[in-house]
Amino acid sequence: MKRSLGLAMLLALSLAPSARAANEADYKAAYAAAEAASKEAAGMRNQWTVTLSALAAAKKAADGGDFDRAVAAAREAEALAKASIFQASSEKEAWKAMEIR
Amino acid sequence: MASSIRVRATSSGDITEVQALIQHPMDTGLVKDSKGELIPAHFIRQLKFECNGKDVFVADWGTAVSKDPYVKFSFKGAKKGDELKISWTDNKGGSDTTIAKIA
Amino acid sequence: MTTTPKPHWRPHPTRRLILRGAASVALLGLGNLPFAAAPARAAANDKYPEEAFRQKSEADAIKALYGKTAEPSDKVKLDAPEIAENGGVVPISVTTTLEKVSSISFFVAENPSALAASYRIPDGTIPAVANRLKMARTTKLTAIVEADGKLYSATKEVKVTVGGCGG
Amino acid sequence: MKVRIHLLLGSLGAALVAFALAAPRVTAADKVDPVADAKAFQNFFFQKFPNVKHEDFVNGPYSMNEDMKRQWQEKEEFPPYEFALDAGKEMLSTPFKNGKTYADCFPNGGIGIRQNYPYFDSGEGKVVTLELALNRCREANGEAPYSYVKDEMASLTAYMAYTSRGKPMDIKIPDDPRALAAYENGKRYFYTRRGQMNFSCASCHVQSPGERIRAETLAPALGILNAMPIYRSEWSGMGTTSRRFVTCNSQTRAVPLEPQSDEYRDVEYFLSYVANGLPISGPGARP
Repeated sequence: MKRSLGLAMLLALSLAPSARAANEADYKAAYAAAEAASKEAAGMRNQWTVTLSALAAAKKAADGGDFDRAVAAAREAEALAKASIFQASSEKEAWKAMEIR
Repeated sequence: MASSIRVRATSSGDITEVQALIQHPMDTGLVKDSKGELIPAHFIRQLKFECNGKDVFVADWGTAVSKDPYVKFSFKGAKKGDELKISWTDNKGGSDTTIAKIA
Repeated sequence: MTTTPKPHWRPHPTRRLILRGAASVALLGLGNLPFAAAPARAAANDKYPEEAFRQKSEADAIKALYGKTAEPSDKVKLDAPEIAENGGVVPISVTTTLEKVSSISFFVAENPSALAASYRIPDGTIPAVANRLKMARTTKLTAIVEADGKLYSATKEVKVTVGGCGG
Repeated sequence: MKVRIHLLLGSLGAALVAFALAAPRVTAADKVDPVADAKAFQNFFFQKFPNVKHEDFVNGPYSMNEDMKRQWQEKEEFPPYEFALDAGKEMLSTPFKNGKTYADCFPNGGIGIRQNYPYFDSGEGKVVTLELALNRCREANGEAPYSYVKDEMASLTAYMAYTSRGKPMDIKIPDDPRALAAYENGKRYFYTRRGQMNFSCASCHVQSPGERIRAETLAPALGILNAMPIYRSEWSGMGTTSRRFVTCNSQTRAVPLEPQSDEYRDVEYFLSYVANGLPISGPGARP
């Protein structure tokens, strides 16, 4: 139970809305961070489908010029990617608890 | 090409039990394919079973019949060795027919 | 004559032989079709109930198909699963002890068009049918039997939902 | 619908906690012992479902739910995989362009051998599954490989499974550290949580077999691959083991790996090994 609490907190923390309207530079930064985290998750062979859809949503929003939504989506993608990284590393040992012996 | 109709007719006493499985997509016309376009309706409208020159069973089907449709029924008045003729037509003018001996 | 269900994992030699026999005979039969086109006469009176299949609601479909209303009867035994294994393939069968049956039809109330299938039962054919139908969502399923000019019905609810945990 | 899913996740979460506490003490030195694993694995299911006959576990959800078993046996009289069986039989004997056939790549012409797959190939040092061996045979004879998740591969494996029906699963782990490692890697994959749903294969198929996940009844993990390939009404078509692994991943919102990647080959190796002795019942028909 402790582990999934960690995941939930991580997700909530990163979704805090930013105050002023976002511009393209903010989007580019947020997207780059999200993409890096997503690549790391893929490297651990534990990517989540929702991370990819959030990244796609961010790009789509940015193409449409709506940088507020684009930054929010990119931040969500980053949080999801980080959660999947957290999951992969904690599961390295945690799986043994469920093993039938 | 093997027939699209698989049939098994077994008779015991005066009753012949018939089971048929037909290879057909039975598309409703309401489903989208992976590219998002509607797959046009393509379904069997009528399936007929004849034995000794007489219709023994006629099915009128809509789009709610499952893919690769299956049907089972029984009828009297036939015996081992008689021939059962099965034929279907679909809404695109497609059709198939086959004849099976009652086992 | 109900077949006792054989334990699944043992191979079914008899079923394979019968099937293979039927299949090979089927191919054989194709060759010597006595007449090319089905006789027009036979096709004439097999009018496909176009209008009935187009109706959306069950009541309209019954009216279009039979032109009268049905009354529930316990002589019509409708067998359908309580929860459908899958909405695309729902095994349904009906049997009846009524006499002089001329037609059996299935109506799926919640489907885009209610009439699913209609069977003509010439005399000499046992009034019973088993088939597999599609159901869009949890729905009332009605089987109607036309016996001696009157309509008798049986209704059952079938729960239908998707499977899996998310995706 | 949304509420029900959360309810479901909640109940599964609670079940996980209960299980984690009840799990016997973790033994100190984790020496890999497949024989003991298989015994423990089978006993877990035999004790959890005492009135399910041992060989019935290979019938997946139908061993868990009477109403669905009745629906299934009705369908088995004229199963929807009939066409795949006939197509597979024809394909198995149809020669390649170079005149050879599958019989030249497989012992006994590919008939009645499914129970020995997957096997550990000491030359390659990796697990080789039936689907992989079929495609390698095609490529060795100048033919294009089949997709792992489409009908041709499913038809071929369906017919080969049918010729082995009833034979007990017979997977071997040679005395080779790489084989033990592959087995262990498969076991780890089976118990590792993934996807946003945070489920492992075990979350559904060990802790909740027989329970419902919306319309479907979950199959027990014991013998879960014995019925492969399966005709699924949900796909209204045949599905290979690869297709099942890929779709299970996306169900938990994990991005699937490439079919026949090492993890999938190893988890198939693990799941088949622990089902040794249970009969092959493929091809199967499932919801």
